[in-house]
Amino acid sequence: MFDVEKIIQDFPILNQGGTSKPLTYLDSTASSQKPTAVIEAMDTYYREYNANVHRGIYQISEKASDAYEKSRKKVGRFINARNWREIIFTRNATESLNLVAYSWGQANIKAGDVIITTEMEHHANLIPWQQLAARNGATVKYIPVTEQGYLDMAAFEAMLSPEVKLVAVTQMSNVLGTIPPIDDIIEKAHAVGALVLLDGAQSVPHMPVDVQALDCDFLAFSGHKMLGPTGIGVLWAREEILNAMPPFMTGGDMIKHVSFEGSTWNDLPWKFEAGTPAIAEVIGLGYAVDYLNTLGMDNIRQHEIDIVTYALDQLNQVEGLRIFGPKTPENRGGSISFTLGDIHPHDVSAILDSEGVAVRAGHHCAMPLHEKFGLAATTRASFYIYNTNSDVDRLVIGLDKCLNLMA
Amino acid sequence: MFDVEKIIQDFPILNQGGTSKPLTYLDSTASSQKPTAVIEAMDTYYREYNANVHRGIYQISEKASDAYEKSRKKVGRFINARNWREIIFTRNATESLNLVAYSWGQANIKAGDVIITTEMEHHANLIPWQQLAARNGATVKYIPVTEQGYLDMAAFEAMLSPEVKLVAVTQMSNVLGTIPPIDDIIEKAHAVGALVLLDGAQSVPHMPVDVQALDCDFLAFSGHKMLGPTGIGVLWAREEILNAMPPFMTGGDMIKHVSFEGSTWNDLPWKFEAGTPAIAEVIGLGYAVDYLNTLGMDNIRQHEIDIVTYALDQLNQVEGLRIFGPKTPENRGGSISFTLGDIHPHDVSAILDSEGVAVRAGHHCAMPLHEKFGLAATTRASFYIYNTNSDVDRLVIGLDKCLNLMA
Amino acid sequence: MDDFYRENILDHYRNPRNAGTLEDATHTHEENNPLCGDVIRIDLHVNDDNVINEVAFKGRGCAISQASASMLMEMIQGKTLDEAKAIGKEEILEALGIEIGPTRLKCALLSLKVLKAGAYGLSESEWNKDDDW
Amino acid sequence: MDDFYRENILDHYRNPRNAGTLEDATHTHEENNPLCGDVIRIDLHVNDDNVINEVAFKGRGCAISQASASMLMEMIQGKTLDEAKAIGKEEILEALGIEIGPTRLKCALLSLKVLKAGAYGLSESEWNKDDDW
Ligand SMILES: Cc1ncc(COP(=O)(O)O)c(C=O)c1O
Ligand SMILES: Cc1ncc(COP(=O)(O)O)c(C=O)c1O
Repeated sequence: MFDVEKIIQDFPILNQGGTSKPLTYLDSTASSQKPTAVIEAMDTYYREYNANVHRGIYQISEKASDAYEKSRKKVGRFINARNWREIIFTRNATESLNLVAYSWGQANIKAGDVIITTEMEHHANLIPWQQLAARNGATVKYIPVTEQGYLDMAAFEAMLSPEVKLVAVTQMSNVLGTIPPIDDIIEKAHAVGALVLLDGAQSVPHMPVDVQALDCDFLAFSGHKMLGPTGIGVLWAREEILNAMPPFMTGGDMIKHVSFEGSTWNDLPWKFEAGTPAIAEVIGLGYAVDYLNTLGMDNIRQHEIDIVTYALDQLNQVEGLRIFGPKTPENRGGSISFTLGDIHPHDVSAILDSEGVAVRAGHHCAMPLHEKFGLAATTRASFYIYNTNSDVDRLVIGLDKCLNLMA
Repeated sequence: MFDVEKIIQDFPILNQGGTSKPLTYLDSTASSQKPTAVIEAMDTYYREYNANVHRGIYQISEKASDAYEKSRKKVGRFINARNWREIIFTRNATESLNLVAYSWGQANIKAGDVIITTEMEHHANLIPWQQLAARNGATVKYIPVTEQGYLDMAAFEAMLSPEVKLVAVTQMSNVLGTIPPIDDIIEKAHAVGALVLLDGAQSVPHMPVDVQALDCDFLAFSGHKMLGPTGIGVLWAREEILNAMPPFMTGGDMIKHVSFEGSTWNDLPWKFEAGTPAIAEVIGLGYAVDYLNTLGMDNIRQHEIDIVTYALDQLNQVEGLRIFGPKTPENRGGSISFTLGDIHPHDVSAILDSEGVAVRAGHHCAMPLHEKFGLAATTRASFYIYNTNSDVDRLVIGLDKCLNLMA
Repeated sequence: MDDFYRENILDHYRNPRNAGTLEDATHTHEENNPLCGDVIRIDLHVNDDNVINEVAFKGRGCAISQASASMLMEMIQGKTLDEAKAIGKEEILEALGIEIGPTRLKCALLSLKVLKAGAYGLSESEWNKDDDW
Repeated sequence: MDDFYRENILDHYRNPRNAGTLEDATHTHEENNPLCGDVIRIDLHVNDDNVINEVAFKGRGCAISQASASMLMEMIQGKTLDEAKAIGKEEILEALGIEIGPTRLKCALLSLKVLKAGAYGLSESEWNKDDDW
């Protein structure tokens, strides 16, 4: 059922490759590769039924509208939304988070309010709240991260008060891999009347996510990290919350009535989708969801636990290598960030690249977390459905070359 | 040089088609079709060098970054920007306009200020200013449209005063086709110290646009209307203006430094591009610009004047057909909106569709303009590089069928 | 074309049944389709036995929206409110007898929306329930 | 790999020339590369004849940024300010002797940026002028 060798066949880049050596792609946390089905779905749209959606009364436009809205339903069912009206298409997780900060935030965050987030957030789930708080006189508090890469839950509990209006937390760290105790966080946040936003940019591609079971209030994620195209992201929120929110961007398609005196807004979800949407990209994302469903999110999660188990074991044997984040595969996703002695991560990454191994080097859009650990940068290897233990082996061989060359 | 039959060969949809009858596509004002070169450029990205941009130190990411930034230069040169830092990638023209309204608008529009726009704007160049004015206590004034579809320039001059901070006007109406006297508008607006924003969603695809010659301050347009993919738009603005503007969305890639206390912003243009951008779409847009350059924008404009001349002539002979907007091809673009007796535009469009002719019916995101003309909807046929006089003939035959069936 | 604009649709469009308004309506509601400007107003008179004994509609719009309103009027007249409430999307589409894409579906169902959301006093999420997925 | 990390780069990286700071600097400036956290500080002493007679740099970062800074120090030492200002991107890349992609280009040119934007007092748009297209 979960046959990695067969999966690899579905990804053109892993077969033909754009590099001089065969590609060991260990940067899916930044962006995943795309299966043929996704690429071809977009191709077919452009070649056969390209047209603007929603307002065209002709065959190809009807077909495009239909495909566009079908994708919305696929995405909605994928995270177990209550209905398709709760799915808003954006450019990326970053826009989803900014949409909440501008629309819900401006309407609901007042002077004296508190927004809680964590020290391990991606900048996308950090700066929008800093900006919102600065605009409205609110305060941002950060749940500390322990040396082992876990959230300090006692500190979180101490922050809770009726002033807390929002808890915005990642469901899986893109640096440490940490999977925080989300159920607990949601329960405690709701107990003081705060809403909970989950940054699902890493969780949704890599593990089963059920918004009804979680009972969260907002979920943001990106298509390009889950086998889908670039240029498409998703915001899910509970229908009542979305209904009460003012629009974010305004323009075509999001209106009921417009006059020189003012305007009224369209129903959900279109109220939040101003202008011509990313039609091909939405259709492509629908096919990505189909592909993930065929594999099964439980199986994907298990595959990643297996490969992370092997990787942690192998990496621990590399001289001078220090891994950040949880050491137990059950508590973490497939992103493994590390340092290799004093060798700068840029050099590690460049040397690995010359061996055909693609990893990421830098602060991974989590500068405050890196500063907390006293680092400017780490090297990050991350795994997905098409990676195997032999990719780990190639990584380790490359790291040995780094040591030989630079030490 | 400009050989329509050869151009048609480059557009898969016009050859294989997704409709039961061969497609006469007369809805390019809503969204253009895409040439093979654009579709294949995105395909190649996904199949050969798909990776996140800007931060990856490995071959495919370097290649993707390079292609992404090369596209920016292509787009910048296409509109004769001063440099590539003036080109900001957004989702669509709508987001470009909202970016200006949120970022520049919040910083510069105060109580008592005036924003001038026109009665013929697309909702995307109307509602953002209404919302901005409502937030900040400013006023929006609308340059009236005459019965013939021209702007009332005397009324515009009467509106000018030192309180006017922005004049936001379309460079080509998507309903009436009107090309307003932009040079005159810019000169008079600048004379009272106002900035000028051009909605180039229709002009940039259809005629030469040179921002330095125009001396405008902002220009917004969409990729999908100019042979490019969905999910990509452009904001151009003068570098000094962009430098002075606060960021719009915040998150990854748009920062210099982030700490728990606050953040500093990246240089232009990245300050305005938060999160993973629409990489494939930006690359596709670059190829669309290449294609347009090969044809030559002057030639494209001339082709459209020719076809509009023929179309106006033929349509005038259809019983009960009333055309809105200028009757002289030199003063208008390729969008022709009309009513056909009392027949509802939806019915016109549906009957034309059954003949393989794709037109648009509705208010074309210009409700106030339609209400001014006492209409709920019009039918719109629009022309682009791949249309010929025989497409006009098929339209006219279809309209005759409408009359037979519905009258 | 001949398929799409079938004779029965054109007939209802040209000669709408129960066109107009009621002076003694017990239920009145109007909705428009923001995407195309179609408007439909429906007046009902429901008697003490909960029977819809008088109906009227007034509207402006395309053949599909007007014909389907006219057909819907014929369907509900003489029915009890409860019987009428059971009429859904499927019955309307069957009466029209043509395949309808997502955009025109809104035209075809506008009169039903007026009836459900307005005259029956159901909230959008209630009458849309079957449409959650 | 052996291509990318050529012996001369590794040599400058392991044994940087003119590492440190100057007590009597006439020009001091520091810049960082926000994308990777590389930092370079350059101190110059320019004498009355406008000759750069002392140079020093201090930094933290990858082999490319540190080696190119070390190479740049060698290039400008003993030159007049005007001569030094003529040194551009091409000279640095030639000294490194490898092909560099757009991301690492920022590392390779960080020291030049410090010099131009800081020590020479040029504004970003001035020293970037050749980079407009
Ligand atoms: C004149 C004009 N402005 C703005 C827009 C909005 O473009 P988009 O929907 O691509 O954001 C359009 C296209 O519909 C248009 O024709
Ligand atoms: C945890 C997390 N949140 C948010 C983002 C932002 O995603 P995007 O760049 O697609 O908006 C990312 C990806 O970089 C991420 O890993």
